[in-house]
Amino acid sequence: MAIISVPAPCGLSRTAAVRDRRQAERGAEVNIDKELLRLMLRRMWTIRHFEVKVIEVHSAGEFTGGAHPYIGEEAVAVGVCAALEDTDYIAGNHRSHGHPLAKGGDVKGAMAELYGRVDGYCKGKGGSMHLADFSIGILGESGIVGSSVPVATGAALAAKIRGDDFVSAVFFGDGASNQGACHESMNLASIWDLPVIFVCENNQYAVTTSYKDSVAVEHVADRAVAYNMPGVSVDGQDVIAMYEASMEAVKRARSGQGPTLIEGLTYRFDEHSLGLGRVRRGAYRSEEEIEKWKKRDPIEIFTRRVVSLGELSEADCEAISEEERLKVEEAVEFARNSPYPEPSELHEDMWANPIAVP
Amino acid sequence: MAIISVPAPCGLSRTAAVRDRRQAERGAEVNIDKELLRLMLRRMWTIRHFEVKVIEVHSAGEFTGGAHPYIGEEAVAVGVCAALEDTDYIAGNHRSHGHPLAKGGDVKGAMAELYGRVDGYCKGKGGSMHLADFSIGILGESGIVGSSVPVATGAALAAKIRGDDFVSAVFFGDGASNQGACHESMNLASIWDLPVIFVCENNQYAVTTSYKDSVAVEHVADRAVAYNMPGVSVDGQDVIAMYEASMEAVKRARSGQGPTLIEGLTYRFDEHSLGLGRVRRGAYRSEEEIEKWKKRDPIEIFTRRVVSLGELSEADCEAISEEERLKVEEAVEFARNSPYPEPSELHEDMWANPIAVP
Amino acid sequence: MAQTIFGEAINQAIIEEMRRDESVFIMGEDIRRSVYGATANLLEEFGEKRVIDTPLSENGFFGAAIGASLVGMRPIVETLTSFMWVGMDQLISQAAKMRYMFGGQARLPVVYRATMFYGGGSAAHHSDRSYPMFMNMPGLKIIVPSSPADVKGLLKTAIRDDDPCIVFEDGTLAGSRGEVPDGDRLVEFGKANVLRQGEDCTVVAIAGSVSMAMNAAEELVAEGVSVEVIDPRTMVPLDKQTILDSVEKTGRLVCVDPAHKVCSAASEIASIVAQEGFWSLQAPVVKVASEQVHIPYTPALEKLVYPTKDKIVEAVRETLD
Amino acid sequence: MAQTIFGEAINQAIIEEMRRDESVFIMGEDIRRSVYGATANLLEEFGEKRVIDTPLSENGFFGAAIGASLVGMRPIVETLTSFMWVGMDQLISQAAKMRYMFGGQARLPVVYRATMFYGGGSAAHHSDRSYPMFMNMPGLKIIVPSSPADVKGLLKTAIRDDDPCIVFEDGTLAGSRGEVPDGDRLVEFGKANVLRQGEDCTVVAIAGSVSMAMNAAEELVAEGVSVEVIDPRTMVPLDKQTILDSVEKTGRLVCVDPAHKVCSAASEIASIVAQEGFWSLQAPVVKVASEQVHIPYTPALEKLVYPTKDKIVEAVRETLD
Ligand SMILES: Cc1ncc(C[n+]2csc(CCOP(=O)(O)OP(=O)(O)O)c2C)c(N)n1
Ligand SMILES: Cc1ncc(C[n+]2csc(CCOP(=O)(O)OP(=O)(O)O)c2C)c(N)n1
Ligand SMILES: [Mg+2]
Ligand SMILES: [Mg+2]
Repeated sequence: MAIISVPAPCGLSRTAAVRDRRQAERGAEVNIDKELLRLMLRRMWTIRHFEVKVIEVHSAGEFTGGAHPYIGEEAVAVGVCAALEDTDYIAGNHRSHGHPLAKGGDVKGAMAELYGRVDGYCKGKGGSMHLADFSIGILGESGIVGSSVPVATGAALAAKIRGDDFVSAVFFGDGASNQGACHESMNLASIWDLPVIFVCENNQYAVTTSYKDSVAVEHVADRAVAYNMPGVSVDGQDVIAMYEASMEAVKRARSGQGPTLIEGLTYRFDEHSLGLGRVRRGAYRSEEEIEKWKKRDPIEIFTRRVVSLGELSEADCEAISEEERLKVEEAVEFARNSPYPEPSELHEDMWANPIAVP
Repeated sequence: MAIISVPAPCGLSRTAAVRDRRQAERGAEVNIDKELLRLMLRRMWTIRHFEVKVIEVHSAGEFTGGAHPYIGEEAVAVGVCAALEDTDYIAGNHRSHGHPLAKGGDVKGAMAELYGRVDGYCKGKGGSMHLADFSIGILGESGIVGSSVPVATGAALAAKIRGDDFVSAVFFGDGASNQGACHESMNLASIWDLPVIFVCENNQYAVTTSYKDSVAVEHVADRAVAYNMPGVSVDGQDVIAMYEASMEAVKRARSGQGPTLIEGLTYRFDEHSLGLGRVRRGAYRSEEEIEKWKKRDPIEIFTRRVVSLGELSEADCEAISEEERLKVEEAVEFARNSPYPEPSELHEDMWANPIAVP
Repeated sequence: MAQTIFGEAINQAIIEEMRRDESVFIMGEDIRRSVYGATANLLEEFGEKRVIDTPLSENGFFGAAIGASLVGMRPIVETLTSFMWVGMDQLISQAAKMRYMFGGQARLPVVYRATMFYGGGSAAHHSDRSYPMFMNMPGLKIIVPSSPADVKGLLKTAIRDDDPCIVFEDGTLAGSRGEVPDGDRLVEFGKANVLRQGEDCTVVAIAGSVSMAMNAAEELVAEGVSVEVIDPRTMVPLDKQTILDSVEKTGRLVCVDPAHKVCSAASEIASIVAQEGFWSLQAPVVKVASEQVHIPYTPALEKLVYPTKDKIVEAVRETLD
Repeated sequence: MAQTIFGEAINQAIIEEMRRDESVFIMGEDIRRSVYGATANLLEEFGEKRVIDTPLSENGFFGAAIGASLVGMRPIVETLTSFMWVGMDQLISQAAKMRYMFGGQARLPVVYRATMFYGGGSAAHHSDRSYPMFMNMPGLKIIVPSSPADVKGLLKTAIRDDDPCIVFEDGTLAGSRGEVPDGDRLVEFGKANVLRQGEDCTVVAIAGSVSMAMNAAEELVAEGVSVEVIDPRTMVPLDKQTILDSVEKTGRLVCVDPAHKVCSAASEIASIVAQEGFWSLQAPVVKVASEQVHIPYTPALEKLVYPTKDKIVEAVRETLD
């Protein structure tokens, strides 16, 4: 049992929803199992080390294709997925490594997929933007912005029809929130009381475009009123806050009360992407802004807190990081040694009930 | 100068916005030029007689194709268009006769179009759902629900870029409000402060589907907050109220303050459509509900009011109705006598800069 | 065997499959009250959970069907071809691509029933015959039935198939009648139907144009011309062998297609035969497809757009010149 | 004449046309900072009103461009082919159909610049080469340039054209160089470019496959085979006469198309020649188009999908067997 206090997020003015949430957090007691705290830290480190490594090997030319680093945003996916079971579903977007790893996806399979090898999640056919592992509810990342939101909504519809008690969560960006797909899905989920959690990762930019120039409201969560569902803006650098908001949403969802929109206020520490789209750095974000946000590293914030509360020792935390670092190193070795698919594989996996190749 | 009092609308609970507006109306003095009052009445009658005639000749088999009567909803389009200039633009939807006639479209051209004749607005190529008269700012009706909303938004974008002072208004239904196109357009219009008026004709049903089962919020106007623009629910049976709300929106738009969402609470007195889609009547709306709403005939409400205020005489009003009835009769004669297009017309009008027919 | 109307055959297929398999459900606009005619009596028998009226949000509910299919349901979605543009992203980016890009993990047993309104004054916005566009995109099975028996049997097969299928239901056939075999009869995908044997010319016709081709063949008998009429029934998979075999016999090919002529299904079939059946051909292949214009509202022009019996007769004659 | 990179040629065309005509403006995602490279220096010269960064709302801003074009502006929209699915309804229901269904009242001088990413590991969601699907729909002019000079001249023509145009910019050419004539030079729509004269076989190639066809032709010289290479440059309008004339001379046709093979542009061209040029043909028409699968991410498989010089050489040999 720990009392968690949260430093004020920087750079974002706050809506009533954020204020309420943050008041609730300040001084409130938090019951989080030590094992879960460890797991959250572990997964944040998995993602961090994974992404650092990906940047390294990508710039060394070990594979091509786009990749969108999740560094700085780890608390969002990890907080949400910590509130989910293996039998729950997630779907994601182009910033695609954090979500599956947060859901417990295998690191080797993920890395091998980026390398385009047969041992990848998708046998090398999907690549960075299309990681998926259906066996643990990872319904897949999507390169088309906003496009997986209806899909996740549909998984929740199945739960409703069959009376199953799984929920589904979908990750999308501040930019994506302007897609019609989001509007339609939130309305559907609300009128049908579907067990779906809409997780907007508001990292404040869509490539180079500030959300202030593209989203008409101050917070994406403000849009929840348009669908008559709860909307909450959460400090996305605080994995505990993300977890708690998600637990509330999951409870609502599982008990048939319908969807929730959670906005995680966060920041990407790196550039929009590797490879795809030659994004010129600099002009659209100030160095100060970047530095200010880098001081709010979600892993550091969490570590400082759990250590100062005596929940985990510093050594514990370092060990976890090191274990995950090694796991990522092994994954790279695994990926490098995994073979490319055979040419005969080209037309495989097109159909569940195959037809002759035209 | 007349004091206009408005009977309470039935069947719809009201948001704060509606209440405010209705308070403003109750006992408030209204300055409306007598000529404009006459024009509003005239245009409501044009539409009414047009639609009654269309039902008659359509069921007599004089032309085929779908047609969606606007009877009962006349005050919405007429109130909005009374606030517009000829140089302003409108775009509409499948319920497509009321909007152009309210904007001052030629009755003969409209009727001839329904008859598929060369003297129709679109030379018979468009038909009922695609009436358009660019010469007076009628940018066209659209059969695909929600599809003209981005288009009207784009006309407003041109005004903004060029510094022109025209505005554009777009009509869409409660059903259409669930289309992504509406979401995207409203957000665009808001962030760019475009001079566009989003007019939702909430007649409470999309074909047989109640808006209560398909729109997550109580009023479509409640969605305006999601785009940081004013949203107002107006008694759509009251042409004066629609006019006033529109005038406010037009003023905002012309002065560069951006878009407004106006929801006209209304009801269609007839079935969804003639022809297209064999809609089984009855089950989805009760007879009581229909009767209750028919008592709120926008033309009757208006006539009673202006007569009792002494603005127009009963004889004036009857004369206007009769004139419009005759105009519609003439239009039918005109349409019947207009020729069908020649076969050689088939490939004409495809291109502004023609190419060889493939 | 019973004489059945096309629309009723669709209704029967849905009811039989919903009875057979609890994971089948149906969604669409105003289907509970069967506004477009094919979903009568479903609500009464299967209830609100399995017969879902949707808001006007095609992209949203097309995608919701995909998501439901991924986790074990078998959704049927009712729509019109012309509303598919609005939901195109879900059809292409998700339904068509998902299985392959996830390395075969996804199973998407989802069926889109897309009615093609045309020919009755429904004008440019409501007259799309868009199957050729979907044929260009891998990953979707494309069904184009031409009779009550076929629409029933093929729709049933589509519902049981584990891949995304679009069943293009030709609206001009909605009221047509035909024998429908009793019982649980499936029609296999990828098996063309040779409706009429002939020696002089092969006519491949699709959906609503099949009966025109049959009438044309009938008319040509008087001229001593014997026409073989083939209905591919499914465009993906396409039974090209039956077509090639027929052309080998007749040496002549007319491709009839209600879709716009450029990059049409007729173009595809013509190109296959020009490559793989070239040495059988004794005359130019003739396409009879819709004029490359939008569908005009006025009946005076609309009737000029589509294939007709007369155009087919003319085309066959052309191959025999 | 200057050696110019494909992407720069696009940039030049935009700048020249924006200078020439105040009603030209450009909108798209992250164009102010020229994320995709073709919109550099526009913001600085033309300002925020004419260089508009849009939210991620393709259907919304594709449509806004249409609305602006209706009232006298000449919008250029930057996007990727793969994002067009999201905005498909505006492209089809409005841009393509509006003028005809309004009886010729609408003028829609709007240009969509759609980059086709493919060939570099961009996977199934970012590798669409969708022009054949748009060819099926009347009302859109379809431009597929294969060189810096053509992309500049055709884009300029598109901007001045009063109809909706989609310029499919082949991403595999982004870094390619070529001579671009100085000055205000337009390239006319509907005029194929005969890049190389030949006697034995006609190869029609599109966009990124044109240089492969040229290389194939070069290689075949050694075998004594003389290949004529034709780049249609615009698919709508299509200069079919140049193709037919060529086939009349060579008697053989290979159609090369980076798009998926079924209902491809290659299919269309093959079908035209099978009908109108049949008597010229001395051998089967051969299509060399992309395999009918989604684009796999892994380079091991991706490279198998597209046309290559070797496949073209093989195809030409096949026609000569
Ligand atoms: C429909 C669509 N439009 C455009 C793109 C190109 N694109 C990829 S990511 C991106 C920005 C997305 O921003 P956001 O949703 O905020 O996510 P973030 O990258 O910030 O995590 C864009 C414009 C795309 N992939 N899909
Ligand atoms: C995208 C699309 N989906 C479905 C339809 C079929 N349809 C035509 S009108 C209509 C109902 C529209 O309801 P609403 O927007 O409320 O307008 P109303 O008819 O009530 O005026 C439907 C479902 C269509 N035309 N377009
Ligand atoms: Mg973002
Ligand atoms: Mg309605």
